[in-house]
Amino acid sequence: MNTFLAALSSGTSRGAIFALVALGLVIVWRGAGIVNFAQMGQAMFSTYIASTLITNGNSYWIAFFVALISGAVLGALLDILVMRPLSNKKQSELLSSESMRAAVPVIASLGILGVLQALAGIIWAAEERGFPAPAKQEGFTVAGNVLPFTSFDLFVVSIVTVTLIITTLFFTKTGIGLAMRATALNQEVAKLSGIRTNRTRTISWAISGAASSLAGLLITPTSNLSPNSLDLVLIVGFTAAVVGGLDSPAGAVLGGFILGMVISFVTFYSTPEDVFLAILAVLLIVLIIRPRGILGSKDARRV
Amino acid sequence: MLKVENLVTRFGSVVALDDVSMTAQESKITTVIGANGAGKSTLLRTISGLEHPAAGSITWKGQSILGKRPEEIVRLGIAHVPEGHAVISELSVEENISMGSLFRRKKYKSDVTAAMDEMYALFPRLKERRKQLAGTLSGGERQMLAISRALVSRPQLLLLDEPSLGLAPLVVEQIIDSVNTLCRTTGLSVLLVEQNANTALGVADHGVLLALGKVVADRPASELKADATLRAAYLGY
Amino acid sequence: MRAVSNHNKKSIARTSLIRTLLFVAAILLVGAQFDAYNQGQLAVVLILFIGVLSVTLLTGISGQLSLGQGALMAVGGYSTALLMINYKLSLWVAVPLSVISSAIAGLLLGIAAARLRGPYLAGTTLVIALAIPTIANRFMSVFKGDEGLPVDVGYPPQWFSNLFGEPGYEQWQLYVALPFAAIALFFASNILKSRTGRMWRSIRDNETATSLSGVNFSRQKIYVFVISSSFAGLSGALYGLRGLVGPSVYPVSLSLLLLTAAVLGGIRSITGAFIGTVIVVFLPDWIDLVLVNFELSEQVSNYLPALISSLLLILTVVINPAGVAGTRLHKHK
Amino acid sequence: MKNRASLSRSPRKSIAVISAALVGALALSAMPAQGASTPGVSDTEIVLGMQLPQTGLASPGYNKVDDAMRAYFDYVNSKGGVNGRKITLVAYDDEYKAGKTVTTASRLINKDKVFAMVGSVGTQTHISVIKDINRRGIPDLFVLSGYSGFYTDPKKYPTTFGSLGTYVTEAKILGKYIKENMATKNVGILYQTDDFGRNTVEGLGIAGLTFTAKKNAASFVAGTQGSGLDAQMQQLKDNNVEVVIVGAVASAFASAVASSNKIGYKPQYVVISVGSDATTFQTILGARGIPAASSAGLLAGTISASHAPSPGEADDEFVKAFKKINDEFNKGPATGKAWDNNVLQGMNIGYMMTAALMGAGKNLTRPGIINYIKNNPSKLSSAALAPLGYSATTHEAYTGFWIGKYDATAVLKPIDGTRKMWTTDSAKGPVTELKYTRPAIAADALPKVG
Repeated sequence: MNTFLAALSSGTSRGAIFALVALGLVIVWRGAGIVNFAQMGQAMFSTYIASTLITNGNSYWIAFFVALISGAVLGALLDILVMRPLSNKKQSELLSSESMRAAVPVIASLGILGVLQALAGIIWAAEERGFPAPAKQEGFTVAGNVLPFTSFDLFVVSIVTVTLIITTLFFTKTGIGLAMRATALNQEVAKLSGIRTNRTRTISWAISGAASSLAGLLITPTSNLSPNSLDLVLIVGFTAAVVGGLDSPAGAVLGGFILGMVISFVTFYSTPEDVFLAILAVLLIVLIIRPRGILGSKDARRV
Repeated sequence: MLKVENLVTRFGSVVALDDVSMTAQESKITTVIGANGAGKSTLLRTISGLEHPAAGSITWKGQSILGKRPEEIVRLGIAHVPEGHAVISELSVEENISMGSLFRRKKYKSDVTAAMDEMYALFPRLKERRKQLAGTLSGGERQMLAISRALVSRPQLLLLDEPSLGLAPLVVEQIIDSVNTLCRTTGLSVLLVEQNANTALGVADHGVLLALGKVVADRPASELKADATLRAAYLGY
Repeated sequence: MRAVSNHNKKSIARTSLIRTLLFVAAILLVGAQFDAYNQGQLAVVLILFIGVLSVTLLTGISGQLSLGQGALMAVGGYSTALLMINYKLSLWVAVPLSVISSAIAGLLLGIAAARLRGPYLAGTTLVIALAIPTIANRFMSVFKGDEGLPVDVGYPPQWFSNLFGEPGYEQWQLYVALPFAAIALFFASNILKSRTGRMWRSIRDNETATSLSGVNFSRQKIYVFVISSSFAGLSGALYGLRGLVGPSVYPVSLSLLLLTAAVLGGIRSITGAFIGTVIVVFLPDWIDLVLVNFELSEQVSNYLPALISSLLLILTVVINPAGVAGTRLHKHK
Repeated sequence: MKNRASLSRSPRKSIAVISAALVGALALSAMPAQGASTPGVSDTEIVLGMQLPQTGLASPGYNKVDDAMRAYFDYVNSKGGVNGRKITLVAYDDEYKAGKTVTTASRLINKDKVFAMVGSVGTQTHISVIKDINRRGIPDLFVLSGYSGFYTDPKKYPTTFGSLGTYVTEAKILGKYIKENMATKNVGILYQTDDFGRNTVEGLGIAGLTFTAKKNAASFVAGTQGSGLDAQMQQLKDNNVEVVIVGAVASAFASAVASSNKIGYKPQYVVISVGSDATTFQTILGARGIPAASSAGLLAGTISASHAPSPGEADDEFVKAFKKINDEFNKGPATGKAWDNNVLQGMNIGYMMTAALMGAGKNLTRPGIINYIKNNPSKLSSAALAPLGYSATTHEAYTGFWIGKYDATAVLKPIDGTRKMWTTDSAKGPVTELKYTRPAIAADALPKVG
């Protein structure tokens, strides 16, 4: 019973973070039609910034907000410096085909990931670091029994829930949210409606950058920070996004929790070596049975 | 009002517009007719900034709009309804319409609501389906929606590309009528591209006949309509 | 009609053969000028060139982006190592057999991947690249976990030494890799010029049109995967023969290295594949040549090759997407 | 028709010509074997090579070893070097990827023309090059890996010598201690599923401690400890394990303690020396917001073993001397030169290597130094509290360990107050007490070989 509870609780707090990562991927996918493989590289980078601030004596919360802002700025910069010039290159021969138009930004994002990791290595990485949590990492005690659910886990789950609600409202209730959805769905019509699509795309990148920085800040206290430490998180987050539906924010959340539970229960009840194979199995099953993801819309652009 | 001079647009080695000059007059319906592939749509797409011309000039109210991005050109008062009921099917009817007014929301908040209401008055069927996804509408409704999306930005010039495509004659008539009424009552200028020359020339004040990217005739609509030889040579009926 | 196409086939084969022989001659001549270290590096170039060709065929020619070529290399490597260790086969037998096993792996992957496109395919293959090496730990008794299976090219047979003199260890690696690279080059340039190559290009350029024109789209896609996997498997087998077949030999970064090489050189051309491979293999050495003049800490110099190759990757995609060999290609068209 | 025939003939001819040229080129390209002088040794310099992970997931901690070694060599050089020759250490980053290790090894051998390899870090990576290095007769000295496969068959790898005890030996010694002192307790294990973890399980098995997966044995894939070990620690807690043996690296031990702390689980930890580095432990927990005093508290009471003094033993004469040299000569980054067990290991290897170079004499050759090391392990003393175990049957370094317990200041102290050394082999041999008096360090901190 204890094991079951532990698995459930670990799956919940992990799942919340994977949901956030998946959400970041979904936002850029919807906003710019790109799967951003550099996303957790950006998160790693802004978490290092936070870590440096804390080491230099600043409070956790200052570091927290600076990291979110720098995540957003970094995201916007990457769009302006790399992705926008790339999308203006559509005339070139390499990008002339539909399939390559989808593939080339992925390649570019892998390049960005490499640059960010190398830079982080040059600037910060002599040692693997830890990262503090803003809440106690000791389990709640109920009837003398220590539950494997800590104040920090509670913090993670609530802050992720709030973020998800805000994001949903932003997309459905605000004009800029509508502009972003329109840009994602049909650029030409969006442009003809007077929407400055370059700008909305940059905003997508910024929001996604902030969301993934939040994920980085929330996941590093239970792991360690190094230039490559978030690589796995990205892969799990990607799987979560695909499982839920790459164009559906609600799907991202669902996918995140499914992956959190799968990983948690496999680790608790089977051997940890099976985790990657389990991730692969979940991904393949979903892609074969329902390629657009559980909540993905029917004509999701599967390019 | 809108003046196009010596416009050349190329797609690779294919010349789609070859030295095209024409004007759209204020508060008038100007129609561009021609066979399939004559360059009619390209003309509209070049005006609205979706295609980049290789040469020539486009002047709007005395100012060059050449090289401006489509989203800026809309802001100057030229709204484009591209071919094929261009709406976003994953968004609701309401969202599609309000999309066209997003850029005006800050400055003209009350006018945006008024404009939306006007659209529902113009096409009452859209009001009934406000919450539905655009993808669930019929072809005619989608065309109405596309036009509403363009009109809600309060343009002075409406570029309308083949509104009749794939629609039943009755629906076409209704749509063309609405546009015609709008032009006559509000002073909206319209540049109407049509393959169906009869319908177009029926409402238009002026007609431009394109063939293989070149202007072959530029006359009052009634004259064009009467010229049987031209019609036989370029439109095949 | 048939006679003409047969004739075409023959002349394509002949051009490819000449190209291949010139390639072999050039490698031998250049290799002779090199010291042992650079001969070893040249061997790595030949080995990875085969892997990069697998990317060129899959991504450049048929438009499918895979980040899991490293996993297919691992299939080739493990097959070779198991055949050599458990069945005492010579590498000249084991390597061709492992090409078959990677083709089978490619068939399975292709069946699963045939309905995936773009980022979906990229992400799925990335998960595969991560998951496959963990099998080595899952089935310890066969794959020997993290320690892996040590194999190498051994020493040349006596007749070879008698004829050509005793080659150094790195030189022998080069000689072993060369015939395989030559065969791969011959096949790749044949495929590209043939009807199959044109069909694959049309898959890339317009999926709908291709499926309308009666080409069995899914089957062709799977076929591309099988061919590409065979190349990757061959490359992986030879890569493992440098000393060890194990999870740390085929990390996820290896897949990314192949992709980087293919893009830098020019993802649509065989020449580009070779140029790109030369760049990624020799880049650290070139950087060192420059760095000798500066006092840089290890922390900086260790990350510089990764930084520069990633920057080159971004710049290539943004500024010159056709890669180094691209200019030539543009003229061609 | 005629035309076509001639078209097809000309390529055929050129193919023949090129093929003939190829055979010629092949013959040309074969080079004669290298000259006979000893590579890497000149009148003024000895070049040594090393490979280790300096970047990537496996690098933390180990990336300090080369700087420490180099610092010691620089110190030796400042005193005039060995027989008038300065020692140069060339270290390359292999990122802990075996494919890269092959390249860096070839570079060290062919480009930098190193005399010997020294202190190379890693098991999987070293497996990929050990055969080639031995085949070339290059000394492969003081390898920083406890993998017994490298050392227990000197006929297979005659030039390879270790600088650690094997994981099996250490596990046997700790296993015996647990058997004798915690017989009534429920003993379990947390290990990483690689050679290190498995050798640990093997050694404990010889000592009579066996484990059942999903009951009292929990494992994780090496390198994934970063994402927490909640599941593993929960499992051990649920099975009422009172003593947790940790066969994992230091960052994993830190993760395990953090995870246990979360669920209020406070078992007795017994940690293989690789995993019990106090500095790494405190750095990682410290950055997670656990202050040094609290993390020392979490570490306190943990049992571990060592063949050397603990880096925290400030009054040990070797620790004192090495620390001083490190402060003065280490050119690594600030965090890289911070004194810890990795730096101590690096210094110690530098010290032993210097001794071996001195002992091999003025006429330095590869077979010469290998013979010297093989025949004079007793002359290669160092900070270690056990003698080198090199013999005709094994090239493992230390077969002796002492068992200690961390005190409240994060220093490993002998468990019963007095230090007792235990020794055994990597096979089924018994664990016996070892009497060894470590030769003192000279005033100039240089090794003396008589």
